[in-house]
Amino acid sequence: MYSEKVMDHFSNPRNVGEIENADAVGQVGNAKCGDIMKMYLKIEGDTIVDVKFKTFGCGSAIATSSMATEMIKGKTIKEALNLTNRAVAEALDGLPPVKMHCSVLAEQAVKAAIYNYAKEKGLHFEELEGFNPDEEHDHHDHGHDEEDH
Amino acid sequence: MKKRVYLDYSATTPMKKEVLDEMLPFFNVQFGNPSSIHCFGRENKSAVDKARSTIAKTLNAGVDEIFFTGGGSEADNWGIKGVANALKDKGKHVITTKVEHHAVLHTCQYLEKDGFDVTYLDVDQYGMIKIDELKAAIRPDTILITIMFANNEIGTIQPIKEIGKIAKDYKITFHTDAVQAYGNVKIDVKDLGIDLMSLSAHKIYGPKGIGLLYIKKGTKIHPIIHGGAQERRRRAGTENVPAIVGFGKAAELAYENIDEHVNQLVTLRNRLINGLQEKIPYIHLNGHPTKRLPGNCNISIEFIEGEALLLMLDMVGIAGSSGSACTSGSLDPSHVLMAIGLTHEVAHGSLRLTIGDYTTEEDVDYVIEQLPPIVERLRQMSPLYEKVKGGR
Amino acid sequence: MKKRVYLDYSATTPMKKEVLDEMLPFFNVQFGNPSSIHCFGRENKSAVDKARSTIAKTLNAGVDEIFFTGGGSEADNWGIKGVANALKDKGKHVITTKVEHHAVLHTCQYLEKDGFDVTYLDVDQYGMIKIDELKAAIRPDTILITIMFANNEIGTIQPIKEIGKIAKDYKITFHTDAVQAYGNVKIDVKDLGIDLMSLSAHKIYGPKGIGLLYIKKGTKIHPIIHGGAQERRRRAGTENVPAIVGFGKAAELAYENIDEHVNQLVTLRNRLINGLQEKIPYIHLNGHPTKRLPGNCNISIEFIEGEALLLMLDMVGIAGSSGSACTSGSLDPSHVLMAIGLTHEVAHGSLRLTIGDYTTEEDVDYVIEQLPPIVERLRQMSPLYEKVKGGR
Ligand SMILES: Cc1ncc(COP(=O)(O)O)c(C=O)c1O
Ligand SMILES: Cc1ncc(COP(=O)(O)O)c(C=O)c1O
Ligand code: FES
Ligand code: FES
Repeated sequence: MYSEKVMDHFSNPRNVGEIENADAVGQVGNAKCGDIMKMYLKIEGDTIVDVKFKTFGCGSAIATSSMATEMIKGKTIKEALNLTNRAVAEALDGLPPVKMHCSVLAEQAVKAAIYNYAKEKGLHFEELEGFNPDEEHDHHDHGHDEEDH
Repeated sequence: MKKRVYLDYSATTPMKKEVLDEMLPFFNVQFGNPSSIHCFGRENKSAVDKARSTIAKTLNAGVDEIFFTGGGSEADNWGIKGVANALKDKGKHVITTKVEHHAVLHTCQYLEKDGFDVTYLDVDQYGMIKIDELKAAIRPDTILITIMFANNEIGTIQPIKEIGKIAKDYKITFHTDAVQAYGNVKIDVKDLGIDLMSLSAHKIYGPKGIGLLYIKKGTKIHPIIHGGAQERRRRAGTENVPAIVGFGKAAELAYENIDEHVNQLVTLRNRLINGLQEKIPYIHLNGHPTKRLPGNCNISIEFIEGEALLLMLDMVGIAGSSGSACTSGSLDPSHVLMAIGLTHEVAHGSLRLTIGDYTTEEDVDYVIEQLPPIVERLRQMSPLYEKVKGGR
Repeated sequence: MKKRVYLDYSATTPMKKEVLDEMLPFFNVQFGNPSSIHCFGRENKSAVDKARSTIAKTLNAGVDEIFFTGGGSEADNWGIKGVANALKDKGKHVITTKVEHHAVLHTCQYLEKDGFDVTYLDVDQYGMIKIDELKAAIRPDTILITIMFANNEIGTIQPIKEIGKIAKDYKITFHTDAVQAYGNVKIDVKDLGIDLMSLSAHKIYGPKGIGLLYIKKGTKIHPIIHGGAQERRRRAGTENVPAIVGFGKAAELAYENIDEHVNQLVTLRNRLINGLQEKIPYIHLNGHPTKRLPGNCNISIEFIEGEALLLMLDMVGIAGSSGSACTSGSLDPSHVLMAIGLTHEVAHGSLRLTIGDYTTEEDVDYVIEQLPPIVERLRQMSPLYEKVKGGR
């Protein structure tokens, strides 16, 4: 069902845990399946120097959290904001269609953390325009029923 | 080889060797079509008759009340749609429950689209219907009550005899999905007042792709598979002789020492439940404490998610199942766990381990040893767990 | 042992050894439910996928266009009722023929009770539909054309490609029952313009109780077995893994040397037909002389009755079938033989001998030797025969 990479990140997730005195914390929930992801960032200047996550969710949710943390660690805030769920899924050698929505959690959790950070610091990122951390995201593809429903 | 512990007997069972042995000649030696007049056919007809009579005996049913189908789902669809179509001029109201198997639930939903009215009864925290609510739901146009014998997820056994009595009093046809109960509970259709009952062979160490509908003599029902004159004109299609023979053998084996089978399952299951409850905090058993299937252990493990848990169990060779949305492809957590009042999060963390005839004490102990550290690991990853550790 | 010659391959076939060998591990070793997440399930999912893809290739279909069912009859019922229910708001007219298998015919009759209008096309003396009559039957409210690929009694092969083209021109869904054609005719669903097609494994040396419906992508159709999410939510029920695997193997074997298989069958069949025609007066071949299934020999033997003939053949170990009323339990002679214009008496005396992969020249010669004296004996008993002997 899952690629080897997904299974690797699932069974040995990178960056699990919390950061005490994190500069940014974001938590999002998945409207579709009720799962939850929480992201902690340590930020110096405009660089994300450390990142940790906690996830209540399926194998795919755990693996995408893990991969997303790896992909933004050491990157600038702007780079992190440009991380898409598709990029995370691709880095994992793909996800089953029904599981694509899980990767959305990872993208949203990163955005939510930076959103909170920006609000606190009075910063503005154009990438966050229209982003609402409390909105339950629902617009990504998942496996579709056949035509007859 | 890596240790492999199968604890998903409610999903399907391995076929018993005796069952396979009984089936083998019918694949390529005695392979004729039982409807044929020649000896290749005739000898098969008697094999089918024998299986039918073996099964009928286990149910205290007549041989002419057993109709083979392509599985439990077909039997459920047939029982429900067949009665609905036969009686729609009399009324269009059907009563069922919120905890039925999808084969019943989705069939009822399809009937709704077709102009029928369906009442879905609530259940209590143990998954039991309330007899009063059933009575209150009955209307003059109620034509069918379909309530499962035993639940496939949480194992709860419904008060079938009471339901049968009410159905009889009100002259309403009563169908029950006994796919999980068969082989694990003694069933006397006459005593219980059942008009229609669905069974499936692959849950009792028989072949897949074969089930049956018990139809009490005189019950009004239309076919759903039209065609040839098989099954006394009620279910068309060349008889699946090897599978029918296998079903018969499996039924015989299941009932020849059912008390022993039940005792063994209950003992192992209780060992499992107690062992897990001792070692893991924040878990609780779903389903009824005593009125439950002998092999069923369904526990909610708070703060974690079922699919992740199953994947980790799979890595250590343990096969179970879960009511989590994430495993079902449907994204909604189990309707059964929601119906017994669990929250989304708790329903997510449910684990069903079902014990069967090949389960050993060692298997159970292996699970009791392997599960706690896995749970702990997942809880350490869970944002829900933090609060508890801090708060409580 | 007494000689036994099986010439009823159109009724059912013995399973090939390779097919059984392929199935065996799935009964009790790799027995998991393919919908499960654990390894017992996952390894089965890929076995099912492989079979699906093997079969899809033999049809030039996509893997996502193959949906397994509990047999050919279920596939016919699904194809017809599923489309009728999905399109009933568009129209309620269905076109079929007078020579369909009962699984199609009785399903259409059931639709009629449900308010649909069905046209049953006539056929000519060879059992062929007339394309003009098909065109003339089409109405603005026609939603479905269901015409069989090859007839199970007389072997006639319909002009499927022409029908497919007409259906496409008029934007009408086209279903064909290819249960008898599969394995005996090359079928390219794309080239032939087929939207829906029913197949059954037990006619091609595969297991009983498994069939499939090919559903062209985009075709509107409702399920008829509701429930779990199997077969991409279109056909509920735990997948019959061993049978699916067996179906896949049988399909592979059928198509890997189909030309050879067809040649062998045609040669033996012609030997049989010619041999019988030489030795027995007053007989004639039913069905089309050339556009017919390779293994089909259906002859009418005047002045005698089919059941009596079959019983006598059975005594000398020959298994065949007949269109006689007396064998069917229905007391009406074969609707197919009536449709091609035979009289009641002649239809009664029809004999279907169908040849398959295990038929030998010796078997054929044995029939050519045994049948004439049996026919003569029965004719001597027949009041119809007297007149002929006197008159002609
Ligand atoms: C043309 C045709 N259609 C349908 C069927 C039904 O198939 P099954 O016996 O698998 O239900 C048969 C065989 O019995 C057949 O010959
Ligand atoms: C309670 C119940 N009903 C119906 C079914 C469906 O049976 P089958 O898989 O034979 O179609 C199952 C099992 O899947 C079940 O557990
Ligand atoms: S997070 Fe629930 S399905 Fe992946
Ligand atoms: S004469 Fe007996 S059934 Fe035809």
